[in-house]
Amino acid sequence: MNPILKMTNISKYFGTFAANEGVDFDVMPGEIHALLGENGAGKSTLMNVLYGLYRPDGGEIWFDGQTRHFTSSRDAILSGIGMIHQHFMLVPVHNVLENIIMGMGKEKGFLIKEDQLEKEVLEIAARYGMEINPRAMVAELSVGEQQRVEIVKALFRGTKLLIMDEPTAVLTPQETEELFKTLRRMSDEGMSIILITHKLGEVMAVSNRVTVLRDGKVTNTVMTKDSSEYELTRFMIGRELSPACRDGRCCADKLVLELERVTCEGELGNHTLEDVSLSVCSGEILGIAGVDGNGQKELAEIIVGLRGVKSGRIFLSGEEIAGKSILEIIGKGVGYIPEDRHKRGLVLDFTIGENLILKDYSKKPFTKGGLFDFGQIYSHADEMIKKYSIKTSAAGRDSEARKLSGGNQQKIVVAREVDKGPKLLIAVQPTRGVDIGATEFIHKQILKAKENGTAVLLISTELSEINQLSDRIAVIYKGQIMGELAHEAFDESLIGLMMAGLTYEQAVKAPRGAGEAPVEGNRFADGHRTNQSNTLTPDQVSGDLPENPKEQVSP
Amino acid sequence: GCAPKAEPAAPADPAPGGEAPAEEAPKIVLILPGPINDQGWNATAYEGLKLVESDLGVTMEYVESVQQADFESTFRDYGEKGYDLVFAHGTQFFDAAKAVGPQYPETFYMVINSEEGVEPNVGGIGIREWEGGYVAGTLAAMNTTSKQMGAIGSFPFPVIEGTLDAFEAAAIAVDPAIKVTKTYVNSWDDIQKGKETALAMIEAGSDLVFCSANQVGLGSIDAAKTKGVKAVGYISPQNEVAPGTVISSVTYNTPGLFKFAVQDFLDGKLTATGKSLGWADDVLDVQWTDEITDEMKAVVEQTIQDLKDGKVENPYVPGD
Amino acid sequence: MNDIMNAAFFVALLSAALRLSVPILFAALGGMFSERSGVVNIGLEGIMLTGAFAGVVGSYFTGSQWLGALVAMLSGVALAALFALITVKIQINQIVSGIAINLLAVGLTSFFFRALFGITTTPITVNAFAPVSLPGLSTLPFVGEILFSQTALVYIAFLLVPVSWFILYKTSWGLNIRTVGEHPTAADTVGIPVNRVRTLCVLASGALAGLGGAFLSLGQFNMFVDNMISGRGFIAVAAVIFGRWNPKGILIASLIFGVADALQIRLQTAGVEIPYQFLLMFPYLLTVVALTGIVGKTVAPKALGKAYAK
Amino acid sequence: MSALDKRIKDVFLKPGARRFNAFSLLVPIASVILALALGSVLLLFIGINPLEAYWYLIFSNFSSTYNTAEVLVKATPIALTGLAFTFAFRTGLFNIGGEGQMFAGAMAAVFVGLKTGHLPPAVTIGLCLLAAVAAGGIWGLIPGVLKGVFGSSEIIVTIMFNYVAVYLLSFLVDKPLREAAGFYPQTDMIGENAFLPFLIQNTRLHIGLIVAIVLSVLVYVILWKTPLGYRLRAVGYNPDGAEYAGINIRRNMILAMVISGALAGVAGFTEINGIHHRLMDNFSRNVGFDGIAAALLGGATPAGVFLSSILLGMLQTGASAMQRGVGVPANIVSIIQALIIILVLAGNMLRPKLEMRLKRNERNERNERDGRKETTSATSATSATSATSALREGSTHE
Ligand SMILES: Nc1ncnc2c1ncn2[C@@H]1O[C@H](COP(=O)(O)OP(=O)(O)OP(=O)(O)O)[C@@H](O)[C@H]1O
Ligand SMILES: Nc1ncnc2c1ncn2[C@@H]1O[C@H](COP(=O)(O)OP(=O)(O)OP(=O)(O)O)[C@@H](O)[C@H]1O
Ligand SMILES: [Mg+2]
Ligand SMILES: [Mg+2]
Repeated sequence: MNPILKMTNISKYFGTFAANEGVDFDVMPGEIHALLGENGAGKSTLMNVLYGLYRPDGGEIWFDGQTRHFTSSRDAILSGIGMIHQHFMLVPVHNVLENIIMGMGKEKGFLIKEDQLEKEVLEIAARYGMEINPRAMVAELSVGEQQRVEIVKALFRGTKLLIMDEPTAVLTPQETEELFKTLRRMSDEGMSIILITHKLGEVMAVSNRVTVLRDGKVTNTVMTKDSSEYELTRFMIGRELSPACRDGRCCADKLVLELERVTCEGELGNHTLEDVSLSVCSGEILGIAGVDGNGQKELAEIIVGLRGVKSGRIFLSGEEIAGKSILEIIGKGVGYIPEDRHKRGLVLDFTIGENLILKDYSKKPFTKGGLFDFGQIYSHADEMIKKYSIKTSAAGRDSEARKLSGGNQQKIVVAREVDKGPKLLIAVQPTRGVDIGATEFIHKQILKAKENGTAVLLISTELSEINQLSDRIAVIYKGQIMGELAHEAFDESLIGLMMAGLTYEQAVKAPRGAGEAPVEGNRFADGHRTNQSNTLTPDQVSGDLPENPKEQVSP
Repeated sequence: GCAPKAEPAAPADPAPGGEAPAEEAPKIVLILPGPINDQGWNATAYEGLKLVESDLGVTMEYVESVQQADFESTFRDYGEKGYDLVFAHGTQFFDAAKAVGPQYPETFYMVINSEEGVEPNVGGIGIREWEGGYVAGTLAAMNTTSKQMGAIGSFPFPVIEGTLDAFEAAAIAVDPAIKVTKTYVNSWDDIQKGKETALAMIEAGSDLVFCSANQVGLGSIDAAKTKGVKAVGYISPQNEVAPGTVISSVTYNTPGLFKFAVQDFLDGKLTATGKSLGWADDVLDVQWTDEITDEMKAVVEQTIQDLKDGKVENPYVPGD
Repeated sequence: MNDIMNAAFFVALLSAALRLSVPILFAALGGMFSERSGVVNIGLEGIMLTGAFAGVVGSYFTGSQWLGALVAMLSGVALAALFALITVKIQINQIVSGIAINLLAVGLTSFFFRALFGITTTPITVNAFAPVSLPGLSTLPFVGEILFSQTALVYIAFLLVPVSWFILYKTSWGLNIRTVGEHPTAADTVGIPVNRVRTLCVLASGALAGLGGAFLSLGQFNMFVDNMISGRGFIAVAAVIFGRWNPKGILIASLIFGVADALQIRLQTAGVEIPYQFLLMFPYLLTVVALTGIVGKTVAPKALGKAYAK
Repeated sequence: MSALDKRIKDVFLKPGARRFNAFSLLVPIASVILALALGSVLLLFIGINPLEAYWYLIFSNFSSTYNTAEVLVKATPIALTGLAFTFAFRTGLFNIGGEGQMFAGAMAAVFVGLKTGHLPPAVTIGLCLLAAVAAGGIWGLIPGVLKGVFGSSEIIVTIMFNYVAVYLLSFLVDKPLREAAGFYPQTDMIGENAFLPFLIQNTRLHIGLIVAIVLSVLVYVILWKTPLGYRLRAVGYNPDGAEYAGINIRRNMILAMVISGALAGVAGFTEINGIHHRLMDNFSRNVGFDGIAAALLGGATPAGVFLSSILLGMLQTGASAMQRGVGVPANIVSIIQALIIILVLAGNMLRPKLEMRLKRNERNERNERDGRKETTSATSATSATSATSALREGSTHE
């Protein structure tokens, strides 16, 4: 069989920096080809070249029978290449249909024939087993739904090769599995897919072949079935990983954080957190597992003071902190690695040095007599860059955070929040979109903080991350804590059921197959009214659940 | 055609400072607050410049669109360069002239329309605009049937207010039943506002409009034309703008003002006082059309004669 | 005062408001296309001035007001092309570019007026648009006089409202424009030529603002005078915002501003003692109020004012 | 690669940093020359010798102390409104309202000057300055509050507030503050004690210039050397990030607008107390917009703003001299000014592209020469460093 895509000797420079250099890459029809590499290895750049967004400084692209010189994405689209970007390219104020048909005036006519187009869109979605509502506003869709819109958008353009840049970074495990099902279906129909991801498990699960990029160059291309996570890691980072792992010892000591029946209201007056009680001791990591959007962000934000509580009390080392200002809470030694580093954690236009003092800029030693002491600021920055191996551009501490790769941006946040040895560290999705090397590094920092006596609240949708680091695990669902278990009792399918809305007591009694529940969980994540019974059959699990299961169980 | 007039070339009292040969042409400049092609105030000054050139054989320079903040520095510049006579086209220049004048005693600063002067070298010369308004009012009063007329001014400045007041007083002198609506459009050039204002007046019953506000007047004439009523042209000859609508124009002979002043300068008769000229000095004129009967003409001519003879009192009371 | 508050007064008032709103409406519709694609066009004032001037020149040399209007549009397009070049292609700050364009327009119109016609004390008059009474409709009580005995340009202006709406919301061009203004990167990834769409929208704004200027010089008058736009271009910018970037809203905004202006004139001729300055502030204050979202959420195109560079 | 070589390269490639090299001067100068060349087409069209005209435009500014002082007189308010724009710009806000804020400052200064002009100079001048600062601040506060509370675009609100200020000023000089004589729409003169002292005899150059210089330095220090500036910039760049760090977004956004407005208000003060000594209807028009041009021409740095205000001041006084000297019509002057603004800014925008092209050519040449050896070795060097850093990573944290 001939490849559908052949890229040979591709080079792309930014200034004098080689983001891609001499890259050879090909894809077979019907193949799911994974593209691996550390942050900044040049994966997105290569794909942008293929998609006509960047013009290569050298090399050739051969696609679907002929040599191509794409000068714009339009050229790429017209010849059958589709791309789903890491950050979705959807217009929030347009409806789904408009987002799908935009830019297709030439093909679909000057006048927008809504009804007919809607029918076409629904047909395509149905063919690949996706559900979408063409009239919904994109702003109102969940991330998973938005991704479906992106896929339909690509399919609608007659895509033969679909590029997906880190499609799973923002998806829940359930949504991920749904996506993979769709991808397999597409590949069965003969479509080719290029998949960029940092998660080796996904690569092993779904791809046929893997290409690994490093520093802008291809290190290896292998058949997935002939390789292993271990080998791919070596190709990627040139060494073995020593995954950070809690040493099994819990040095839990004094109570640091305590939430007492905290309830919190969203913009619409709904309860985003309800009656949450939990506690974390110094030297302990409490992992909060849960499907994204179940109140994790709110939980973190009420503790650090970014959001007010409606009722309930929050204690830090015995002192009530609910209602205190963010500044006061920071002052009490609370570190916070936020979910979205671009939005919250960094000021992208500030330099690394400036970002590193984001929470201490007005304190000694950085400020003296109302003026900055730049000597101190610089030496602090240099120290952190060294200590946390932050890879900067030539400008060093003076390079803007915007210009760093995602993993290195995250390292700035981690350095800032962890280095001071906070009393409490709240880490939300600390490794989202971060490569495996950096992930390992960040995990180690979190564990080190714990060993130094920090109480850590780790909030993540990645069960593997929770499992790897936590001493105790609590599961959150619709703003409620469904139950808590010790690390020793970690059981992925049990937690999966709890993530889907069962209390611990219900979940242990529910029959389950390993690894299956979290996947299916998505379907009942919405929750349905149910009959009241303590033992749930599989049918009931997938279809009917108590709306508020917690109340069903007498304590 | 300036060749025949040779005599003004040798002024009786040469420019102060003796050393300059008497034959040398005087250096005169005209400073304008706006563009020379504004079809109004500044354009008439430009015509004055040309009149002085053709009738007196004296060339004048000009600068246009000089901003308020630059008045002083402009005066100073010409003082430094040893100009003999500096015209400033508008009373707004007076303060600057007062400040700069004493420093350049060899230059005479003549502020158009200023009613005062400062010894020894700041003078004023102007048209008694109210006299123009008065004649326009007489003319207008004989051409209204609805006994209601509209008078539009640019800004409520004393000069403009005086003009409109005189227009009203003259009209009432002709027929006490006449009512005049007075409005200020607060612009010299918003022609659409002039039109809409006049339309509003006409719709409220006026059948003749009069406007003293440069280009804005064109708007009011257009309104009169649209509505089929009459207008009196003002400041510049406007009969041709809308024949049949403009029944006659009362015009300023601003150019004459400059000729008058330059002649005084050549004769060495310039004084540091404010001087105002009227019908008696030939700086106001009427441009007739066929719409005006001989009887009407006679009445107007009589009014002009009364003004010349000083028989009419300026009706304007400042500050009311 | 009571005697003026009658039906005739209102007919006259509304008819004046209509006339006063037309130049704003033209320019604001143009501004809407430009802003919807992401380009703030503060240069509308200067483009209108150019249109007013070019319209008169066109009519003067061809003897036809229609060709005059065409020349006005073309000149608006020409100035807008310069604006597009510096804002879309070279990507100079849009606000400053607009200010420069206005400065340029004042100079150029005045320069060429003098070069063509010399310095005059009486205006150069040309053929202009005359009111067209729509048969049947113009005799209707009230509305007949207000709505159906206007010049052709007035009808065109109001016809442009539904036409613009249709283009914006029912055609692929419109979808492209809206996409480019909201999320240029997304537009780029689906192959919409972002900067070409923006350039075309700016050119359209030039054509419409030029026509708005011609409405003043040829629709309301038959001559050009310096600075005859007198700030209406800026009011148009305000109308785009107050009208929330959509044709219907802009129609309403233009009419409100027209009524405010007409009312101000009439109150003054009626001798009502409100300082006129406060009435003149009205459209601007109204726009500020609109921006607070107190009277409904105003959402500007997301990418408004931001140049798009790959 | 030698160490020096590397240093030069670092400086040259430093992203985002404003490099000072041949281009930094060459491009603006070329832009001005191009603007003048375009203008000369018009000049030739009406039969004026461009060289003679431009001689006036440039050299008249230095022909006398008075003229040179005039340049600074013009530059002073432009520098202040330019600083106002810069301050807001650096905090992520686009304050187009310098004009209105300056008017507000002028209104307050004249009011206070009228009432307190009889007091000792230090007192009355101080009060005028204070009033102008307060009024300008308030004129910036309102858009700031609207931005902070409702998220209204400060660009549009400040533009609208320019008009409101113009009409308010027009009302003030028309009615309540009209001169006693009742003649013109202007106020009376403020008391002589409130006049700003002159710096040079027989010129109009007043101590407002010193005020502007001091404020330039202050703005620089506040923005880049103090925690306050840090807060303001953080809010400007990323409000969410700032909030996360405990910085109050609203308060700082509003503060930035107030300070910006106050700076523009000072321009009103220097114009009233230093130059006009009274308020009139078309008072110092366009100074606010010139300030924006100065700020952008000067790369939104205080020193740059100051220099470009002097350039704009020269342009303005030179333009009048050009008109007086060779009779260049005023309309050509505005055309040339517009062209200079457009071309200098365009030059600035195109500069990186020019440099990039130059660099690319350099690299291509080098590659051809060295048969791509250099780039290859460079990249292997990078991978070597990443390998060592990986090792370090491993050893430190194991
Ligand atoms: N527009 C640009 N200008 C300059 N450098 C860039 C640009 N885009 C990317 N780079 C640099 O090129 C390198 C490769 O970036 P790229 O986005 O391709 O990495 P990636 O492999 O997709 O990383 P990630 O895993 O974080 O998504 C990075 O070092 C990045 O900083
Ligand atoms: N102008 C630029 N100069 C240098 N690097 C740039 C520039 N623009 C983008 N980059 C870098 O290019 C890379 C590609 O960006 P991308 O959107 O893929 O984010 P990312 O690095 O994958 O981060 P994340 O996963 O957090 O979104 C990033 O590393 C980004 O920092
Ligand atoms: Mg990437
Ligand atoms: Mg990434």
